[in-house]
Amino acid sequence: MSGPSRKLAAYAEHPRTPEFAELRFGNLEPHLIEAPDDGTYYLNMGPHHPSTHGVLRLVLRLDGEKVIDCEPVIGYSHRAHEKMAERGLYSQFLPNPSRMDYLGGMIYNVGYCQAVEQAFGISVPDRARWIRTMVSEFNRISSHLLWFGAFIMDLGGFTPFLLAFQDRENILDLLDSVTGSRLTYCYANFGGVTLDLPDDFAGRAKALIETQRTHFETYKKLVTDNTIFRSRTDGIGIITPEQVHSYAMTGPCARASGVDYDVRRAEPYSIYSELDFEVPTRTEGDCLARYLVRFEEMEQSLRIIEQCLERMPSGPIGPDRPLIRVKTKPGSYYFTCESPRGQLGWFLLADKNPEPWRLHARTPSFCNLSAMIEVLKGTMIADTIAILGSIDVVMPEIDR
Amino acid sequence: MPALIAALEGMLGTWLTQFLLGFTALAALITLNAMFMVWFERKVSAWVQGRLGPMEHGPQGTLQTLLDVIKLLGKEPIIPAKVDRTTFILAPVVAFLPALVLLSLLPYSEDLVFTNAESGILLVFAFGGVSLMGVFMGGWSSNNKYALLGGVRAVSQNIAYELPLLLSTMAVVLSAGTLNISKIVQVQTAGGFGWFFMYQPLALIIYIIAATAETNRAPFDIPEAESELVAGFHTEYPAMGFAVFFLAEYTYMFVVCGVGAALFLGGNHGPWLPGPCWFLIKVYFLLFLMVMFRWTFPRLRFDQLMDLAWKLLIPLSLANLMVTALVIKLV
Amino acid sequence: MTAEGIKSTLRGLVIPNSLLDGTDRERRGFDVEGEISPDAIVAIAKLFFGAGYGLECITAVDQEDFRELWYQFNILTGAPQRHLLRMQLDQSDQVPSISHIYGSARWFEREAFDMMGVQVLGHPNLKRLLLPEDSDFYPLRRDQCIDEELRKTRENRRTKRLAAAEKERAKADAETAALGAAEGSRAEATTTKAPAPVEQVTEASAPTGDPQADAPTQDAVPVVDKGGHR
Amino acid sequence: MTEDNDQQRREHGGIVAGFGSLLTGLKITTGKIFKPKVTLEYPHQKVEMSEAFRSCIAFVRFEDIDTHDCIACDACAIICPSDCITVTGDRMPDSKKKRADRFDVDFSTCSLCGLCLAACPTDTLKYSADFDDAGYQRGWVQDLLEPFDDPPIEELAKTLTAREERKKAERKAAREAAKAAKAAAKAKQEESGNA
Repeated sequence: MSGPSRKLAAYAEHPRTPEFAELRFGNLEPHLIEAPDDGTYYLNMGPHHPSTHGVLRLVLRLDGEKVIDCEPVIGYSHRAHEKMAERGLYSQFLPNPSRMDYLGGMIYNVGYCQAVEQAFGISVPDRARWIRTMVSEFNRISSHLLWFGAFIMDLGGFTPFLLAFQDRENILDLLDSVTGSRLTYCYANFGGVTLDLPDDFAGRAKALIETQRTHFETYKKLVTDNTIFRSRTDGIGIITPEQVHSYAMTGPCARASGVDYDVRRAEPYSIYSELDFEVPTRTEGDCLARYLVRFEEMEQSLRIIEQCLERMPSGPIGPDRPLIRVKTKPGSYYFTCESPRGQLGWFLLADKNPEPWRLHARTPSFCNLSAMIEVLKGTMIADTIAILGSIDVVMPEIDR
Repeated sequence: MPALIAALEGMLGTWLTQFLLGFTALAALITLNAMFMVWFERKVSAWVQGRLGPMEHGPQGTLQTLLDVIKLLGKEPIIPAKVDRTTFILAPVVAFLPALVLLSLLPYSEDLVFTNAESGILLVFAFGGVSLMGVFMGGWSSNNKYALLGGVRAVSQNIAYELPLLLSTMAVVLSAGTLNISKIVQVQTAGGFGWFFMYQPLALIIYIIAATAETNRAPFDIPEAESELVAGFHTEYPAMGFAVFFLAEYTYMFVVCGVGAALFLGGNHGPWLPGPCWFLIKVYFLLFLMVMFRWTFPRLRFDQLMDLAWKLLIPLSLANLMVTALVIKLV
Repeated sequence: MTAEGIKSTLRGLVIPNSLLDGTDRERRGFDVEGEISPDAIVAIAKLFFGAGYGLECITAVDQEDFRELWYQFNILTGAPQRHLLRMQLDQSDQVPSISHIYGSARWFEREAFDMMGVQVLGHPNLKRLLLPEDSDFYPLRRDQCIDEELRKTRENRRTKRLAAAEKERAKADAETAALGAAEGSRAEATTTKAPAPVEQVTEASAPTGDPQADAPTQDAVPVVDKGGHR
Repeated sequence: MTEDNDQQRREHGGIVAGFGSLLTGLKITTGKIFKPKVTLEYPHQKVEMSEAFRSCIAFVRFEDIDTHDCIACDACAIICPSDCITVTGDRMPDSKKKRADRFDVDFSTCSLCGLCLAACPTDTLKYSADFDDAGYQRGWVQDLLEPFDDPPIEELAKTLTAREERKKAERKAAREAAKAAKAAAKAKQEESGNA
């Protein structure tokens, strides 16, 4: 027997230990581990799969094409961010938040800074707060745009994906000229922001908003009105307000189910209380509702940016020297802000040491994904993909 | 060239020479068409999406496909451990071989028809059905759940869409009074009688939809839906197995568009240019439409696909057929 | 149920005299805080679930001598009412599950088990969530994964040398500032080097004039105080 | 909002409307074919990076003499969250100042957070603009001092001391000028006040 085939034979004869089933199915719910004998079968969707948005593994129990049971298996991109926070200064954690959620990196970065500032009473100049809000909203649009493209791609439409990417690229160019980075920002620091806006920023931003509005019109015609898209999303994956309540879902997923909650309005942080914007909500709770809510949210973000551009105050953008060591005050603090996917919470337990004693991030996708199990049962494989896409999970944010 | 052919005839006899020449021409057509289509599809998709597409090799990247073919040839043909070996290897061949027969049935011009069969249309559909076996064999033998799902989906989808496809062509056949494709083209070119799409617009629309579904093209690419089933029935096929499936897909696209062009768009009929040119222009126009469908629409769900066939297309095409029959009877 | 009603019911469930109106909500982010024992959590979860509150987050905290679970409940409609309930666990690290009440608790509790080794009783599937199924450690415990020696050396280096660098920096700054001032455009210099605006804002308010603001954490979080003596 | 939604849904109920929506989509995509393209052919054409762009860190050069001002204080190495900087240095002859003789950055772990820039007391670090830096292996370590062709340390120390003294003198002159200007302004003010 030649080399490779002997190896194969050895593989086939490999003794299966009693733990094999346990190992194979890992952290699954017990009822999923039992081998089905009723004609149903398991399908391991992921962790390497084109539409699991990173490394999510869905173990589906299928009857033909119907999903009977489902269990998400997560943790493939766990990097122990919370532990990292404990071993360094508050400022040394600055590069990490934007790596948790790489699509809403700016909002995570700004959110962490605001959490520390709120806790230890660091004041932020006006201009820095306006800049932070503006770049956060740009980041929200870019995140939603990528979601929009990926969602349509999950449904099989390829062109909107790349069109959305072009728009996103324009926004990234703009953010690049402000922050110096394109994806994982480390822009805000304690007490302000690191760089001021470039001179030509306002003009470029206004032009971008104009083109973005026309592009939204195109997307409406190309995607929103498309009858195939409608039939794939209308009435699919309905999340009830009760589920939202039970699973602490937040963000567009909750708002599409009629739960009118947005941190920016419920607990206005930074300058959001001075801004005029609407929180779009819908009552259907299906994929289409989530789609429409996000779409409207992008338009609202454009409105916020316009107001920021108009009312941008002048003045310093932060302390002359970046604050590297902050004066800590022992206590437990919670700061929450609205990430593109929902309520992002920073739970901070500080002692007098310069490192956080415990830093816990309450990430929105974590809760949103845990609600998936209930929604997926009884749908078809294609719907599974559509629902997963419409919930808009970012796996590194869940795994942390 | 004629001298060469004469010499060959002297050596091998007329039949064998004709067979060899036809075979070579069709094989060349298959390869060139596939290579052109791959390039064309990449280019069109790129243009639609604001990209440039392949640009590196040759003007506008025209040689890209050639290099891709060379790359595919150089790859190691892996056969996974637990597949059904014989079926696994046979599947792409079964999927591909009928394509040769199908191509020989198309009327490229009035006198350039490789096989002028009296029941041409029926033969097209009969051999088209064989290729489905290849797809199913590939899905079944791969020993992979995605592939199996893809294969199963392919079978039910093809059976569902065979019906509207046949019924819509039957309306044309009734109007023309013959099953011979060349004769249907001749009916359209005969003085004063326009192309059939003027009389049968509904049949043409149904034909295009059903043909897109029949060739497993988006938005009906359920058997290989890459966002659901990774790559569907050819998930496990590397290198040449994959290339042959690809070749088969593009050849079938050419065939269904060729039949469509012959039946509805007057085949080789057209001013100024020679017949084969007009035929190719019409075929590639239809192919362009199919490419545009792929890059515009999202995919249907499996049950919606079935609904579309059984609840909409089949009743519509039946109604169309009955109306056609009635009109022909009355006129 | 109104916020007041919840509070009065809650008063009977928490450890006596531990319920506080969140001091300094602007900074701390909590409206009501309290301490509870593990026995009370199911009743409390039922109370909050009935009142339309959501379980926002469960944070497991290791205080070295013992572990704690911090439950956060918040209402999503109307004005936010964030309740923080701290629960000290005994040496067995056992706590009853509330996953039959709140769906979100399923993963929160699994995470607490995964990261901190909290044994949640009655959880339908208490297995590793983020870590591989065969891992044998609880990474967020304080004695895990931190090389104490390395930490100390780092801290030493940090306190001494960063301070030195900062001092040097301040000196250089002062020099550049003097140079900038000298180079003429004094108006420009004042705009760039102006102190932070006077107007204090909610997100970063440090009401320095208010002596209450700096003190309350000590009263509100006795646990942390304990940590301070470590 | 709900009414509007219901209306939208009704509109898309019929077959004809659905077919129309598909045609609209086709029209848009076909139109896109003739629109200008946005991609660049990367290795042949290069993108201009913005001024703020952050690539891997590099040394700031003096304007007058071609060297840097790293005093090997180790602040960057301490603050670096990824521990990717190693600096060694020695005291220069006849000077209290230290001088870096090695500055290694492991770019494979650098997260471009900018804390080293913030910590540097002499403002010697900056971001470079080379966006297409790529390594072919893990642990891609680069010595930032490599591009500097520094003279022997004694000579360098002299140049640096001379530079320092020149700067000091400049600063002093500037301070005096400022004082004079201030006094003049004050005098002027008093004058105007008197007037």
